Amino acid sequence: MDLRFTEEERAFRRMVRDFIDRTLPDETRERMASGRTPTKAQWGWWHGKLHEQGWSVPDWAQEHGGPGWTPVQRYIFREELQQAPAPQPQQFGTMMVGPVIIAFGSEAQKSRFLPGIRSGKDWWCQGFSEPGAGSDLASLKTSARRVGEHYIVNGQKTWTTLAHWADWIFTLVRTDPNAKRKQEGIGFLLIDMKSPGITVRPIVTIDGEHEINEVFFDDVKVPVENMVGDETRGWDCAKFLLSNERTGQARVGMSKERIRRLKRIAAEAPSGGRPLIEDIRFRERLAAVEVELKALEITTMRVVAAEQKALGERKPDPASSLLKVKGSEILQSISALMVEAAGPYGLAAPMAAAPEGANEPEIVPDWAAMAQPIWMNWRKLSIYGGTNEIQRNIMAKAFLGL
Amino acid sequence: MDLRFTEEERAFRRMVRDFIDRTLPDETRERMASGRTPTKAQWGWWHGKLHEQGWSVPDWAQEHGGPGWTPVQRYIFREELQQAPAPQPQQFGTMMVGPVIIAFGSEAQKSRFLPGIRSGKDWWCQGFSEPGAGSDLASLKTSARRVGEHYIVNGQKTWTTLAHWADWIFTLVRTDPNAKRKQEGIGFLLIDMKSPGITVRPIVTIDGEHEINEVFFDDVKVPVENMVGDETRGWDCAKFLLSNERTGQARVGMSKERIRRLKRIAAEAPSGGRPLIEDIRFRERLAAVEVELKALEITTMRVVAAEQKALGERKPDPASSLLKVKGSEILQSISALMVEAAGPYGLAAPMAAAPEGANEPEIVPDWAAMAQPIWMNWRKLSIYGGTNEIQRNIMAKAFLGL
Amino acid sequence: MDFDLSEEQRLLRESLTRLLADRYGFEARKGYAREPEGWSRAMWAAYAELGLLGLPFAEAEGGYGGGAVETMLVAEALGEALTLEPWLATVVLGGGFLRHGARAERRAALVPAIARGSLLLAFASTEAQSRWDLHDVATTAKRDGDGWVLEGRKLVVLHGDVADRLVVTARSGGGRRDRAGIGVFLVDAKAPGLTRRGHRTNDGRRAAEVTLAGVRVAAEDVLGDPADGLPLIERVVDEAIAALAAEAVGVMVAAQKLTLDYLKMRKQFGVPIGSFQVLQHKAADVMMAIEQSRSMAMYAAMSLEEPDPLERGRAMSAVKAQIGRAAKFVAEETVQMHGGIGITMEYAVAHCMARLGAIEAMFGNAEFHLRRLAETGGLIPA
Amino acid sequence: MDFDLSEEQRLLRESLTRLLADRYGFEARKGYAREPEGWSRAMWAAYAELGLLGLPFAEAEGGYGGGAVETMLVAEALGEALTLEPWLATVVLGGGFLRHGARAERRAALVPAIARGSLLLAFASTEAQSRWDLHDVATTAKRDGDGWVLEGRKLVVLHGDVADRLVVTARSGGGRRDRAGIGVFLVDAKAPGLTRRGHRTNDGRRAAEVTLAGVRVAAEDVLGDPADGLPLIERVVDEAIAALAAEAVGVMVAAQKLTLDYLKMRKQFGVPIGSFQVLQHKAADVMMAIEQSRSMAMYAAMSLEEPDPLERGRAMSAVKAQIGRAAKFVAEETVQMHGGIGITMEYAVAHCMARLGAIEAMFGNAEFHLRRLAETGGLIPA
Repeated sequence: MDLRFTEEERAFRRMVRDFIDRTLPDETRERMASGRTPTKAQWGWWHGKLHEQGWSVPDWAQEHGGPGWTPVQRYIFREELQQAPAPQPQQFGTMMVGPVIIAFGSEAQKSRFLPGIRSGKDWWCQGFSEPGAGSDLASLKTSARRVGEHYIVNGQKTWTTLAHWADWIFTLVRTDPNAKRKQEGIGFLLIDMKSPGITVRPIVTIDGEHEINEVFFDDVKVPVENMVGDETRGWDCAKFLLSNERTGQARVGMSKERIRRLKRIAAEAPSGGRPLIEDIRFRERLAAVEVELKALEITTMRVVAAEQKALGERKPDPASSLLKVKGSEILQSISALMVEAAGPYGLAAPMAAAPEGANEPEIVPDWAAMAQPIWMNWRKLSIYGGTNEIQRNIMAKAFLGL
Repeated sequence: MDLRFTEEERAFRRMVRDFIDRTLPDETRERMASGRTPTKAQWGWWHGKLHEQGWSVPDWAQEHGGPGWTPVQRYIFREELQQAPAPQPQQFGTMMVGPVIIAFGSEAQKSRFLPGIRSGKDWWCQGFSEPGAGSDLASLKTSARRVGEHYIVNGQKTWTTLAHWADWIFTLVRTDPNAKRKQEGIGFLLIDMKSPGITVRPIVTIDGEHEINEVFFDDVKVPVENMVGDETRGWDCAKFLLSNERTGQARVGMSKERIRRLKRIAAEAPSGGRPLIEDIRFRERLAAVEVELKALEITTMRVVAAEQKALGERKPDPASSLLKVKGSEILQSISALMVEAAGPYGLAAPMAAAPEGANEPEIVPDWAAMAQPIWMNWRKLSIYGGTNEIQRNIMAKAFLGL
Repeated sequence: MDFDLSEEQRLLRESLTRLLADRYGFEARKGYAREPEGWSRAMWAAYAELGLLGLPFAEAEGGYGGGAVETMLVAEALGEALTLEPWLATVVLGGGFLRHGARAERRAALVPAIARGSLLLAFASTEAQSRWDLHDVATTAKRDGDGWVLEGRKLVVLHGDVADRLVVTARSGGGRRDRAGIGVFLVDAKAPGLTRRGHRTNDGRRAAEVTLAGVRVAAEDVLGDPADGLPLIERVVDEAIAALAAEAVGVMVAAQKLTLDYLKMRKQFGVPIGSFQVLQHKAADVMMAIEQSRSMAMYAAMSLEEPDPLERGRAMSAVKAQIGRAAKFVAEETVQMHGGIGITMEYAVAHCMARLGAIEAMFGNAEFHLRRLAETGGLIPA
Repeated sequence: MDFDLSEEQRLLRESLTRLLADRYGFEARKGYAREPEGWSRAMWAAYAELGLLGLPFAEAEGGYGGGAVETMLVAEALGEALTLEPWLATVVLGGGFLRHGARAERRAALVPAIARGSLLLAFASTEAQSRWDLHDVATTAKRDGDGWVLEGRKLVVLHGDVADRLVVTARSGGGRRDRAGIGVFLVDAKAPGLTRRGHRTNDGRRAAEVTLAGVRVAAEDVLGDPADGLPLIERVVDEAIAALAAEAVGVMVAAQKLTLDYLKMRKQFGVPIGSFQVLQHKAADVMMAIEQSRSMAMYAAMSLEEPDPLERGRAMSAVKAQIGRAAKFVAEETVQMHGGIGITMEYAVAHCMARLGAIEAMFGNAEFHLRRLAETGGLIPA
């Protein structure tokens, strides 16, 4: 038993870090450090750089253009990106639809879609959630009726992150409304976002940002060759996809980066006439989060090590729910400490959102203005991808036998 | 709207406090302050003193020998006893079976049982819970079969507090095993603890104390005149009894007394070379409990004031569940702070329980040795009388309509 | 002991609740928020008509003679409707300084204008280094003949962008963090040397940065003792904390109502999600947090009569600590129970969260007040 | 990175688990607890046979050459069975002082006795004023020719009632709370001037008050540098914290197993109580607390190799903070899920709570270690 990384793994980390330091533009790094999503241009450029490096699809097998990394290397790679902070490879393509196409798609689909995902030329989004479905994904209603060589798609998806940037959407659609179980009669369909009949409506979140959308399908014609696998077995693709990412949910690197940032901020922020960091109580609260995070880091590494041993196998792991719950709770705790650090200055909204524009000098530091929006917006961490309540149900039922 | 007590109420409080200060023996006060139950002799003597004063049955109407106090006066009386700390009037008689006999009993039962309850001559205990029933009280199995002028009682009760001191036990017994609903066919039966066929088996709790018992009934003969009300309507008595005490569950006076004690202790207990009370973090944690307690005190007074207005009416109040939950959580928090104050000295068990006996000087202060036993034993506060989970069910269903 | 409202108090609450039910639905509120000032002048006029703007002032001076209980009732109702108007800034804070600090002639001149809605005030206290310490004042006030000259910079002055006059704290003597040597000045927003930059706040309201460069204040506009204004400031801020506590209760009640409706209406796996025990218990915990907060809002109102400022300050710290913890808990849990919709701009519960977050950031958060309470010995003597 | 056990490690764990399953059921344990010393000499002999008592000592000195991982495995298994024997006191604490502080000849004389079970040790450190501060030492050590003379009083010396030798901390110089000037001495329990009063502990074990009145210690029984023993003490205590963390995981696992069985077996309202969602979520929270603690127990074992004592101390504070919080949570929730039966002596889960409470009280509780971690800068550099 040895928790330390091997010399090769440490060298790999240095290589990744060097590349990021050399390559990542300051503006991208700063934008991400402020807690904002990178711009499409920033993200696209960065994905392209990773692609040049052969790193844009870290989890794919080499035969499909992946780098052939071990689970530990993939963990290190993602952690380094989070800690920079740098954008991850565009996730909807590389982590979601890509692996599904590889596992379930035809050769034609592979050669048609995989290159655009690797290069980042094609932006993807995910059409799973529907209004009224929430965590009960399988109760979806969007229909795909086969007419000749096309499906006619009607319905509505929601919570569609970055749909307004996307070239393609992968969807779950009901192909057989008469199927016995609601998980049956569902297809996994790839749809060109430029198809006539698609409307994207922005949803603005309480932090004032537009990142999610509703997507409406009104008699949208989709060629049958865009169906991945059997048109009634899309639920298999969905389950595969959802069980795919296990350790990323812990977001250990991201939490580390936020804590570092918070410590630097607290060294400047005033409290009782001194820097906030000199308040032992604040430090204790921060230390409590660091302890939880250290435990989560090791729990994550236990899962990574288990994956390393069971290469190729793919089985659900009780840890993935734990990683999701703890990872989100830790980030939410950090966001609350950031609000604490901001104090009264956190009342001010970020300048960019103010009608006065961003050219004038800041009234309060940007991090302080961003603290409350992030606190509010990060409630999503315990909501999406299966709420933390659903995760606890899973742990109790699947692993404790209750 | 005025949160302050009236001049009459303040005078009443002074009178009660003066009486306690004059009358309560130091040993009784100290024993209670240490967190222990008073001895039977201490408690009986004190109940007798309250009886002489006309105060032993504070909640009873004057016609039955009660003092005729308002809800506010009763609140003040109990709070003063808790703060002293002094024993309450023996609760199983005065607060539980007494009011049931008054409301449902025959005249013969009233004249037979009420005097002994008032004077404290008769000790009572409660035979409701059964093994396997828990919070699902109505699933009880102890049977009472009528044979001529007697019931023959068979079965087992458990968690019977102070059964080993009791002269009488009031029980819920199943009189009609064929009743349609499990709440039907239950009788409320008074049983002499000296009856042949009764066996009391002690249950020792993790703090080493013997306070609760199992009570076994083996063909116990009970005269029919000991049945209170209709032999199939005992559930009405039980419901009446359980809804009786609403504000006492908050135990505000007891929490105040524990906090005062904790502050005095922390002024002596060492921490980092100084008294613990100088540790701002400890004071903050204590202050957080004081804040919750202040809120609970006012919430309790809101309920008392509502009772004052609705004199005579008797309806369930959402607040009683809240008072129970918050009251128990606060006392449990205080017990945890006491453990914190005890530090490593809390490892030592109380001397009285040690085979060496209590004659030697203390190795660690008694409060420190008692801290962990109380922390453990007080888990009962969120368990008995309907667990805190049950209380939350009640709040959600009865008052939030979920 | 008596928790009943008087007939007048009940009437006040009912008429305000009716007004807000009629004219401050969530859709109407969206419209008010889009107005240039971020709130509704029309509603302001309606408040004036109802007597809310003159509420706490003596009748002799043009007010309605309301006390702490009336303020509590109004603040709770304004909170439950998530109103945007500068009532706290103008009536509670600005008005409080006039009531406790201004000379009678000055009050006679200004109170009627407040009461009829034509005078807006704001409290300019926070500075770049002060955080929540009311005594940490770097802005200076120098004697200049009869009057004073102010220099300094104030941040997040709530509704400072529209206020006609600003109540400004400034140091007339002593070191930056001394308790003595602080004065309070009523400054015309159009005074030469005063510049403002308005900005949005994170709860969808507006505030301003206020820069004072050689701003002259006349002697009649000094509020209280210019060399010892901190007790005045603390008194008014304690009144504001009491009002904020009541407002927070209102906001929490709004979030609770939305959530209970949602739990009953929204189905998942074929049943209303309110049938899930875990959500039922969360809802019970929310209810308890609100009831405990309501008790503390009452305690706050009652404690304003406490003559000893230290005692009053302890009580207010207890109140703000309770409110702050409950607000954070209720905000997080009601949003969580809503799922994704809970953090969208389109849905009211997110705005409840934003407002509760803002209340927590005003006049000291729960940690700040727990510390203050602990430092001053807590509520229960040993 | 590798979480696998070696073949030997797996074997050690399996044989110990089998022994405890056979001979340390809850009923057997009740019998051991009733023995005069409060634990079982027979089991002690069985541990010796299995190699547990010589585990961490070098093979050359009569031990088995086990490391931190072996200690972790053994401690967890001993914890899960709620064993009562003085393994921590003798092997981890006493043994640790011998390993890191004793001269080779001394070790050669004592280690074989420990390994075969004929020598019991205990660590006498806590004093009436010290709380958990290892450097707060009022007991004095004065030079006397070649040797030393000790004066002082030690409290809650775990298993000090039966130990053959006591490892005593005493001040050879400096002020009561100075970090320098502390020595560590191996004292024969029968030495003239040493008196003991045994007593029960709240987790059903035993400890002693130890009074030292002119107790002479020979030069060969000085452990480490008599003028600078604190680094030695901290090192051994860090090892004890690592062992306690693993033991706590074992106890928590035991409480969890009891609870899961109970939730599945116990019916209420006609269904197993484990079907109630609120209890399912509590059980999930307990599981998470345990998994996170297990990770930290591993982190502890690994961190013992850390050469920088400050770094190692930070890690151990993080470990003890996590374990302490989790232990309290798991103890309280597993008892709560049992209801009344959970706090009776007759049922094992109450004994889990008692032991977890005791672990929290040893070598600093969660608050103590969070403070220490915060004071030394936390785990993540800015």
